[in-house]
Amino acid sequence: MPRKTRPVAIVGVGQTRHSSHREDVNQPELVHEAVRLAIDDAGLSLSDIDAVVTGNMEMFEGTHQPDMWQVLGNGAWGKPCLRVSTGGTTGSTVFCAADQLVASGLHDVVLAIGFEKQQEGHTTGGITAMADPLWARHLQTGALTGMAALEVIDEFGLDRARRAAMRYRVIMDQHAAKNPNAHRRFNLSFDMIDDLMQKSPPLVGELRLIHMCSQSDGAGAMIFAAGDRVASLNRRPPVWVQDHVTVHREETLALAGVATYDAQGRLETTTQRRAAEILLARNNIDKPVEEIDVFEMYDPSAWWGLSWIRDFLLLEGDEHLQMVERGDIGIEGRFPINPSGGVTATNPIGATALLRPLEAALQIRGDAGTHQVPRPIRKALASGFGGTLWTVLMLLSKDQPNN
Amino acid sequence: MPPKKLSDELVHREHMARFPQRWSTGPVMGKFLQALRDEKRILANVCPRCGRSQVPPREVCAVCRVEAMQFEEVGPAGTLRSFDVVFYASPDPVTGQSREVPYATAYVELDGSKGGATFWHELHETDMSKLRRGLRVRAVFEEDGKRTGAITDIKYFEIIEGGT
Amino acid sequence: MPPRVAICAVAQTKYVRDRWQDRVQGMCWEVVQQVVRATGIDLAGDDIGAVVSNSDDFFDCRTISDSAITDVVGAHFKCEEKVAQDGAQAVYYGYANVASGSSDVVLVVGHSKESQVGDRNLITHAAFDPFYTRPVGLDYLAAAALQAEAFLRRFGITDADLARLVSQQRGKAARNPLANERNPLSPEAAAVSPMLADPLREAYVYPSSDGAVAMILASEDRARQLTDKPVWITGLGSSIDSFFLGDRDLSESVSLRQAAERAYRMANIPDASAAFDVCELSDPYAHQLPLWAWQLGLTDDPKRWIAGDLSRFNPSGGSLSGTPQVVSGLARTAEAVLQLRNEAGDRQIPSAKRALAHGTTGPAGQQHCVVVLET
Amino acid sequence: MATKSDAFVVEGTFALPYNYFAGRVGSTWLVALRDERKIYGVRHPKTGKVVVPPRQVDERDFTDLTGDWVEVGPEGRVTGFTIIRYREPYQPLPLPYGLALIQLDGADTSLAHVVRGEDLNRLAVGLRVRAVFARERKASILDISHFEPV
Repeated sequence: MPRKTRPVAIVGVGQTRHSSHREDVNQPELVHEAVRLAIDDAGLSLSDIDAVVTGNMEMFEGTHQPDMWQVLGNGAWGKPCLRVSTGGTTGSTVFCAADQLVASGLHDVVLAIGFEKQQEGHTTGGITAMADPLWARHLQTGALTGMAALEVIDEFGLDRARRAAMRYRVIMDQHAAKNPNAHRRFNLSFDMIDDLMQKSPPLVGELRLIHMCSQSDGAGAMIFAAGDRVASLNRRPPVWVQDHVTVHREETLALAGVATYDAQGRLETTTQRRAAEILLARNNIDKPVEEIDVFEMYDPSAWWGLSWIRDFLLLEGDEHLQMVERGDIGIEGRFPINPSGGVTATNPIGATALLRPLEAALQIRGDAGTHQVPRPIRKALASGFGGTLWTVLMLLSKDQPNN
Repeated sequence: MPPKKLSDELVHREHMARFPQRWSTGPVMGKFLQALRDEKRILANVCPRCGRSQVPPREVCAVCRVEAMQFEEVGPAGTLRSFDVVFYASPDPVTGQSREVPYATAYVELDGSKGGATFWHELHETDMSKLRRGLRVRAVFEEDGKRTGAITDIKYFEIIEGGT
Repeated sequence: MPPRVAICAVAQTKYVRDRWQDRVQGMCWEVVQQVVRATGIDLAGDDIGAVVSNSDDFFDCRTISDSAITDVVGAHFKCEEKVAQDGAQAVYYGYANVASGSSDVVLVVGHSKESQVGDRNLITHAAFDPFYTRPVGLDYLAAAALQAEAFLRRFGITDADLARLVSQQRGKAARNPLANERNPLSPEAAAVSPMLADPLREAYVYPSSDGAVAMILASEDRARQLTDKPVWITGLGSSIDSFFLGDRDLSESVSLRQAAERAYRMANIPDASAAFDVCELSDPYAHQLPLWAWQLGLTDDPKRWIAGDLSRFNPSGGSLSGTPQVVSGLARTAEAVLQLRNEAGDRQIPSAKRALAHGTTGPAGQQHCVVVLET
Repeated sequence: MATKSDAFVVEGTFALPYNYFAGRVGSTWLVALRDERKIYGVRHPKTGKVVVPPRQVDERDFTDLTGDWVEVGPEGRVTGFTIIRYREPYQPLPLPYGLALIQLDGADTSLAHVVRGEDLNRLAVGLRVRAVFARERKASILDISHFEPV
């Protein structure tokens, strides 16, 4: 079992409607919308918040130490306010930090915030700036890569790979259509797959525009409370933070698709698979597909989403492709993935990895509305992605874990 | 009269952020870049514990967490392990200006490197029908007198025709 | 009860104006190696539960600045999380990570190279909002000058008072081999150094600085295995004030008072004035040492305080002697730990048992973090 | 073997394009500077406090502040100041110039802005100053080109 000094529950969530353009608000005003919704959702007032954790990627908006300006809207005035930032994983790191601030006994009620206003900068240029200036900055194109596609194609053949990726994308879009907060909703259907494979503009290699995540303006907020405070805050059922695992890796992206070896000479794995191995073993989950009810995955592209099903669920061979081909990952399927529509639909980057556990919490509460999975949800998995192929994997539960 | 309602006109301001930079190479990257400039050689550093190569060389072996200060020459030829052909134009943070497309990048396992790590560089071929993993490629250096001790002292990698 | 958390080892690079011969990776690796050696932990094994890094994308001019250092902090296929504020906040979060039960051992590593951009005002200018405060030319230096004017005016502190203070602090830095600016400076010379923004002269502002800091935090059981001189984190407090300078009374700091009150409550300190054997405060601008000391409850009369015995305040020379803004609170914490371990060399305060370390982020000390440390 | 002597420094640039949005509240204020040459504050409905620059909510109690705009200034009183003597590319005036916190008549908080005048030595707390509007205005805070002593 994961160790924890005291249990922590999610008692409130809020998010903006996500959009390609929010010229009507500045950065603190955008954040404020999500914060206000989360506090209202928890049935709390601002004075009940003991501390704030916030995060974004400042090069997207070009604001140094943005937590300073954010005070105008984020509710942190007069409170401890921690800012963590780890690239795409930022929202998940915010989640982990808020959980630990509560579990440590330092604070009883912590507000966690992720936001991004992609419209204010250039998303791909901002990501490219992560590359080392001496040997990689001139080469990188943000998070756009066709390498994940190349992997799937080489393993399963061009036609099956392309169809599976597009099928994955259509399922995500069908989910997004059910989510009023989702940014991109195209009303795609399976009969459009052939057309999309031909006509969607290519970005990088086999990665086409339709496969790639959106660039959104949006914010998300979650409120974490100590277990012994939950009884007095029971406006909505609590969702328990059962566990989380963070796995980063070194700065080169060049390992993608290429075998390297660890110090013991073992074939190296992916951060997705490593995080899943640790988290699932620690929580005695042998068969994730059967024991976990829903998965909100940070899927930056349809190709990555497709591949990572195998890693996160510790599958082998083509089981992940079969899951997509059979429709298992649909909202009414055997193992729903991203009933919210996921990241290909909605991607305010500093919020994205927080929106995953936020949506998972809504599913456990039964509060996801039109994109609620139509069966009881007791355990939910959520993931964050960022940096040089980094992973944060989070496990949420309807039942209080006995750690 | 004070405004009774909020503005319908939404003000915006465009801005090019620009910061001068002084990037240190450090001894390890410095040695690598100088070897490109002065000798047209590609140096990897080698982990004293696991024997893995890293190219470009970095201060430590990420896996073994030990300093890796020994070097050996790798390349200039190698095997294409993965590649990207980029059609989407985006700003280069080195200039702020948009890049010209298409361009291609390659992950090359350089001859002589150990442990499977690949070297990332530009690839002089954007016709995807000509690209597949396993192709033999080689580094093409900038001519004498034009090399500055930068990664771009290798102009690009090109496919070795008839290579296997 | 949460587990007690100790700092088991600290390491700092020498702070310099231009560490041109190393990448940030080289600086980090230098300090990581030192704390690994001091504690005997296995960087490649499972000893370290999490790395809390501390750096800033703007100062590094690199999106995800921590992705540059994953390898040198030993985080390849491990947990690493970056605190993107002053380094004292990284101590705060490192404490939470251990006290929450998540990790037995946390490695904290901060780095910043202000020489990379050359002119750090270009960076701090970007912290101001694009419509109200950037166009009028604000940066952290200008904000500090507005604060200095308000504080000096309130207490009748003079340019000569500040010059004497700066000279005295420079004398302390001369005894600290890690300090950036160590050359002696007479009060007379300080008082004629060029005026940058009244009342702040060049000598009253910290020099551009490069450096890295590392420390090992551990739960009580592990701490006893890793060191025979654990330094316990007994108090933590943090708070943030308003953003617009005109919303604040710059002659004081409500957020520092709040942070201090929280830290003192946690550490059971009813009266701070005589509670600490040594205090390390983040004072990148000279007037901030008396201002912070006052708001921390270390004195109720900052003008008289300046003229008194300041030996236990910033014996390292403080941030004014040159620690990078981003890691300043981490550096102050490291110095306080060295004092409590009786390892501070020529700058040692005899038999120090309890120390205060402080960090600040933002324009004119908008945000503060206070750390209480005990043997 | 790499040694310190292998290290060198590469000069370069970091540059990225941005496009900032003032939002509806900020735009209201900026458009009034441009079109009316008037400075507004927003009044807190419970405390009556008038703040400048405007903002959507009170940061301490989340009360909406966008409903009651009141004209402030164009004169006011210096509540704090410095004289800028170091050069940066983003500064709005030639050196030296005053940077002041100015409590505009009718406002309860101060606005940071630049002060220009023949004699910067006159700059002091309590000095009465007045906003000077730019001839060419672009919905920017620099539509007030500067403040000058009354």
